[in-house]
This record gives sequence, C-alpha cells and structure tokens, in this order.
Amino acid sequence: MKKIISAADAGKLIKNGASIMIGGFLKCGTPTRIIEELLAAGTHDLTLIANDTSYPDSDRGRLISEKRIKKAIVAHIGTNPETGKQFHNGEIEVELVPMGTLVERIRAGGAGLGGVLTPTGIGTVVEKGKQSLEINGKKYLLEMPLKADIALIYATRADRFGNAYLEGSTRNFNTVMATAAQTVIVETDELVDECLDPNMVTIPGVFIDYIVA
Amino acid sequence: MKKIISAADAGKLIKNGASIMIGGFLKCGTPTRIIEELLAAGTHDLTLIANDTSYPDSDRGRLISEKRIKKAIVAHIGTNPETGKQFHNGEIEVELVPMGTLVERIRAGGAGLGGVLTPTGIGTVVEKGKQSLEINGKKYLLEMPLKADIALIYATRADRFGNAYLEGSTRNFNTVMATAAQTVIVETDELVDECLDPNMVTIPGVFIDYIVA
Amino acid sequence: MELNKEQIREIIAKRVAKELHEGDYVTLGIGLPTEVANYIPPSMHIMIQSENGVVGVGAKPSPDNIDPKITNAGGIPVTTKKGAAFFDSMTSFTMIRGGHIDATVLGALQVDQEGNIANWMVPGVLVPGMGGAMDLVVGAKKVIVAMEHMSKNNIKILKKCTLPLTAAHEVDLIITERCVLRVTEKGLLLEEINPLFSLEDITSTVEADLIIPPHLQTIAA
Amino acid sequence: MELNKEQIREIIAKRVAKELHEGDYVTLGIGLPTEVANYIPPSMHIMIQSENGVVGVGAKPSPDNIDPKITNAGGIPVTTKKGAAFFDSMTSFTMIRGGHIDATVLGALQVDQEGNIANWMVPGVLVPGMGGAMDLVVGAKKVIVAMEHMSKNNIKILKKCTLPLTAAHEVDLIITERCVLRVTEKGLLLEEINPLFSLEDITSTVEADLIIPPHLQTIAA
Repeated sequence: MKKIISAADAGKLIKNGASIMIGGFLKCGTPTRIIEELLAAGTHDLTLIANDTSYPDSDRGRLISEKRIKKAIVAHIGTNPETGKQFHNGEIEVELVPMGTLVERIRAGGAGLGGVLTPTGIGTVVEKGKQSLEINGKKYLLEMPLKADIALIYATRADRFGNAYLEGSTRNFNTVMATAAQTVIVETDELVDECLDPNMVTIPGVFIDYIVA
Repeated sequence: MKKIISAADAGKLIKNGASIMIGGFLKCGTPTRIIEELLAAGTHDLTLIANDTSYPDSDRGRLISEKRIKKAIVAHIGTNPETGKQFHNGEIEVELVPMGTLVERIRAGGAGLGGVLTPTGIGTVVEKGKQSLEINGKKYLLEMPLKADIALIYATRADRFGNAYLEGSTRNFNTVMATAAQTVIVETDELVDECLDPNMVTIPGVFIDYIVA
Repeated sequence: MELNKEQIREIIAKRVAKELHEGDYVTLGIGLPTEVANYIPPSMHIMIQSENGVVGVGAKPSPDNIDPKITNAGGIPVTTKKGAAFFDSMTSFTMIRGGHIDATVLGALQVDQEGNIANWMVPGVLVPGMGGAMDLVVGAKKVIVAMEHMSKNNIKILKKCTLPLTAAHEVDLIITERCVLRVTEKGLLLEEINPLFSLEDITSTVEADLIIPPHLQTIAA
Repeated sequence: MELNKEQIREIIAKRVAKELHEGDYVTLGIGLPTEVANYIPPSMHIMIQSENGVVGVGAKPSPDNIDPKITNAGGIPVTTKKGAAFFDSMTSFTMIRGGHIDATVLGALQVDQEGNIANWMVPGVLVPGMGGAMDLVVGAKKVIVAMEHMSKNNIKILKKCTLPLTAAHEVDLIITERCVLRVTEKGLLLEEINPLFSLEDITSTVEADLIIPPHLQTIAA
C-alpha cells in the first residue's frame, strides 16, 4: 500500500533547488493539481525535466512565468514565449534535447543503463561537446542518463498499490519518468476502491511512492 | 489492414539460414502453431534469438532437438538438456546473454539505437571481447543491437490492423521482438471482428506484417 | 504567377498526399504538413502517427465530442480512426527512430542539395526547440519536405544550409508550390514543375545545383 | 549436527524471510529462494516480482484454476495477489537493473569475502545460462545469498570464487543453515550462528576471512 497524500503535501515534498520531472505533452497527461500547490508553496530554483514548457498560463508553463525554474531540460519551448524570453535574457538555462533522445535519457536513468547511443543529432549542434562512437560503420551520439529528485506523473485511474492506468494519449513521458526519480508521485483522476486489473496496468506500483487522489 | 495467413504459410516465409526471433518465456507466450509448421517445412540452419530454448519436446525446444538451429542467442538453456549436449558436441553455437541485456539488445535493434550500455556482466566472462566505457565513474559494457529476418510473436487477441493484446505474463519478449525484425508475424489465439480498444493495445499494428489467426 | 497562401498550401498538400501509399504509417509535422491528411482519398487506408502517442489519428472532434485526453502533437484534441492505438513517448520514438514509419512530412526553413534540412531554429530570433523533428528526419523511411518555395524573397533551397541543421543527408523529396525536387547524389533532380511557373521561375529561385531532365513533367495533381 | 535437506531449507528460508520488510518488492531465485515466500507472515505485505513479467505473484493455483498464460520465471503456473501487475521483459529488467527491486534472494555455487558470487555455470559440466541472475545481482538494492552451507564436503564460502562469476562485489548477506554472514570491506562478519552448530563448525567450513564479534548472536528464528 502506498501513502495517499494531498496535492498540498505533495507540493511540499519538493524542495527549493530540486530537480523535478513532470509528465505530460503540453496539457495532455500533465499532473496539474500538484503543480498548483508547488506554485502556492513558493518553491524556486528548480530544474525542470519535461517534454515542453507548456503555455505561459498553464501548469508547468506557469512555473516558468513565475520564475521558479533555474534550468529547463526539454524538447520544445515554442508554445511558451516566456521561456524563450527568459532564455534570451539569461534568466533561465535551457537545454534543448531531441524528443526521442530525451525520452531515452530518462529511460536510461530509470533502467540503470549508462547512456544512450542515438543517431539523432549527428551532424547538428546537438553533437557539441558530446562523445560519439562509430558502431558498425554508423556514427552515434553518446547521451547521458537523466534522473531527478522527484517525478510528478499523471494517471487516469490508480489503485492503492500505486498501479496506474493512463488513458488516451496521456501516457507520453509519464511512463518513463515514473522509473527515473528518487521519489515518484502520481496524481490520479480517480482512485479505485478495488485493484486495477493486472492486465490494465500502464505503470506498475513498484515505481510509485505517493498517490495524490 | 494486415495480411492474414495460415500457420503453414507463415512457416514457409522462413528460409533456411534465416535469423528468427521467437517470443515467449519457456512455454508462456510462445507462438507454437507457426513453430509446428516451421518444423514440418524442414527449415534448417536457423539462428534463434529467444529468451530460452524451452524444453526438448516443446515449441522452439524442438527446433533444437531436431537440429534446425545453427546458433542460439539466448539467456537460458537449462530447461533443454539437448541444447547443452549439442553445445558440448560442437553441433550448435550458443551465445549466452544476460536476460536484461538480451531484451535491451533487441530493443536497441528495434528502436534504432547504436548499442546498450549496461553494468550487467562487468567483472564476469560476459565482458570478454567487448568494449567497456567508464561513464560518471562507473563501468558499463557496450553491447550490440540485435535484429532478425523474422520475428514470430504471440498475441492473446489481435485485430485486422495488427494491433495485439497480450494477457497475463505472455508479454515477455514479444513486445520488443515485434520491433526488431524485417518481417513480423503475430500468431493470435483470437482474431477479433471489431478493432481492439486503442487503450488495450499491447503491441501497435505498425510493427506487424502478418497475422496468423 | 501570384498565388495566395491558401492556394499554395493546397497545391503542396495535394501533391504530398500522392506520395503516400496504401497501408503507410505517416507522421505529419505541425502546420502545412498536417493539411496533407485532407487530401488522402477516403478509400486509401493511411495511418497517421502522432509523436505524442497515437497511431490512427482521425478527424477533428465535434465540439461536444472533445476528450482532452486524446490530442495530437500540437496539443489539439483529435479523434481516432478504426485500428488506432495509444502508447507512450518511448514507444513512439521506437517507431520513429527505429525505421517503422514509412514517411514523414515536415516543413523547413532551409533545405539543401545534400539532403540537409534546417527547420528548428534561427539563432537569436526563434528557438522553439527541435521537438521530435530530429528523430523523425533521422528515422523515417522517407523524408518529404513540404514548404513554400520561398520565404518572402529569400531562397530556401540552397547549396548548403546556413541555419543550424535538424539533420544531415536525410531528405528524400522537396515539394513546393512550384516544383518537386528529388535529392540525388549529383544535385536536386527537378522531377515535376507546376505549369503555372516557368523553368526560369525555378532556376532563379533555387541556389542548389539543379538537374533538369530533357522532358519536364508537370506536377501531378 | 546432521540436518536433513528439508530442515536445512526451512532454516534458511525462515531466516531469509526476516530480512524482508513491509512493502518490499522482492525477486526470488528458482529453488530454495522460492520457498522464502512460505515464511512471510500473512500480515506483512510483500510483493514478489517474477522476472518473466509479474509483480504480485500469489499462491499456487488449484488444479482447476490454472491459467497457462500466468506463470513464474520457472514456467510454473501461479496466481496473482491483490495489487498485481503484468508487464513485458523490458519493463521487468527496468525494475531489476534500475534499482527498483528492494531485495533479491538467490542461490549460489560459491560466494566470497569480496561479495563476488558464482551461480550460473561450472565449466564443462553445467552451463544452464545466467538467465536474469546477472541483472538481478547488479541491480537489486540488497542481494541475499541463500544456500546450503556446504556442497557435500566442498567449501563454498571462499576468499575468492574460482567458478565464473555472476557479478563482482554485489552480495550483501549470506544466509546458510549454520550462520548469517555480512559482506564488509574487512571480510565476512559472522552476524548470527545457529546454536545447533559450534563456532568451530563455522570456522572450519569457511575459507573466507571471518570477523567474529565478541558476543555471538543466535540465528533469528
């Protein structure tokens, strides 16, 4: 059985200066209630690892607008002009990572792998400062694993064992992020009384520490 | 829509000397009917990539007993004494791979990655002849991607678009193998008239070429 | 010849649609490439993959049928077609980078005769991030650039891209409102020309080395 | 002191069970380690992970309740407990190698004072393959070796393993029917002794450097 906590308590688990992964692709599959409480708690100097910085007035996008983020490791910032502005002003550090590489780096962190060997980014600025290896005549970039102090992930339904079911296109980065953080908090639309059907579990409870219902 | 073929026709798609991946963990989640036909077709000199060589009188274990396999790349041969015997007699080549490394090598093949960096096998004979990299002070083995000419995988239910649902513990190697072969054939217990619920798809049809119903 | 934006987009999207084949799995970039879906004949079964985790993207939902849990990569609610599947980003990029997507259609800021493409940043001006574009261009079996022939009066089809690349040597086909160009080892082969334009309209607006066949084909419509 | 096989296995499995904590996720090797499950108090919630793709392995099914689609890593049909989940081998080894499994219990042919373990082959005699053992030993937070103290009259607890290793420097605890040994930087700490045996019964059957505390603890039962 996992600890069931309030969104407010979840927000308080995140300390100033922490690295946090937040699931979701723009608004879809984003754990919004915990982010609200994180905003309310005044937490700052965070390193954000996510697919994108959403929109200026939405979920993790507001963490940017309200200047809580010191560094963002993301694939896309185009939907949040505030990120671009702060980046150009030197107020925020932004590491742009190809989406497929980002998901693999998080997966490597969660799966105990030493890195990722990807053809993506070869011949581009993404190569800069990175080691590359030639394998079977083809060049691959060595990309480093990513881990975080906390991962905030979304679920459509969860049971008290932490098993989570994610519907539609909400899975996105939530599944890998669940594996790659010291503490993993799932925010679920619905906490079921009974257990989930073991065949319907998108994220096994073994990866989960806390549930926000 | 994918081509629906008979098990016999599926068996004939596999040529002498081909490399084949066969899903399943021992008997569980193994596509047995296609293997029967492969045996009947007399196909030989195969390279088998699988979790194990099953039992001497079962499914892919019979491919060993009947001497159809030239080389086996597997994690475990203990349940099939015939494999050990042929290995000691020099009749078959056996490459033993740690299970977690085997699944990652297949995944790398299917996901377009250049290799796997794993801590597993460091300090053991598995290291032999392989490159290792030190990353953040820890040593990792570089293991090569695996691909095959054909993958034979199991499904509990499939639809005509090739989407597959796998129940219980039948998923095992089937999911990754579906991504890593030139031609992928799914053998399903049941072909549904309607489509699978897109939320219930274990293996998306994009990875599948043929269905044996 | 002056075409308005809408006409331009229609010409391009229609022509791109002809590159797709029965049973193809296709990933369309945001913007113009998305419009390609409108010109796929209903009888042809094409599965559209969206990098956020859908294969089998369908039509726009009616206002009372919107599910915020089902969107495309632009964050726009979509429906799903028969045979659709949902999956996570890891699986999505296994499809994309692993060579399981038959074609991708992307816009570009610049493209060159070596098959290089630049479509993700203009240093100091526009840095949206590469999103999934770098993986798509590297991984898809066929890379089709679908773009307006020029950007205002600037030439976009170059000998060598000057903007930061999305990927090197990956583009197969360039489709604009004026022409269809195939990337070959010897330069860009002018495969088709829109009869609304003259050969001069092409040669004067392409910096890349052009291979012009003796008999010019008209753009397929 | 002569114990029969059954008594030996019971002593070991019971003692191993005490190393597990409420809420732990545990992967048990084939053979003796599997029997540990029988000694977990019903009030304690432990989730047993099976590397073939189950977490929450339950009791043996009754003959009329067997589902061949639900097995453990030994291929034996099992049931699932409340809160169970199924997954593929990729996810299973993400759990295992990624450090998400609290403890693994494995048998061994040899183990040594450096925490090395050999349990997968005897060259020329027995080559079953390492299966998931190498990943388990590298990845689990706590590695418990559960084995008979001796193999016939051969010493198994060595200064340095002579058989091919499963992994180097990964073992935390060695539990036999005679004693409990903790791997420390200075040698094996004799944490507990079975009162059925003398100190001499231990020292004469362990080649590794032993650290013997002034007050010997009796094996927890």
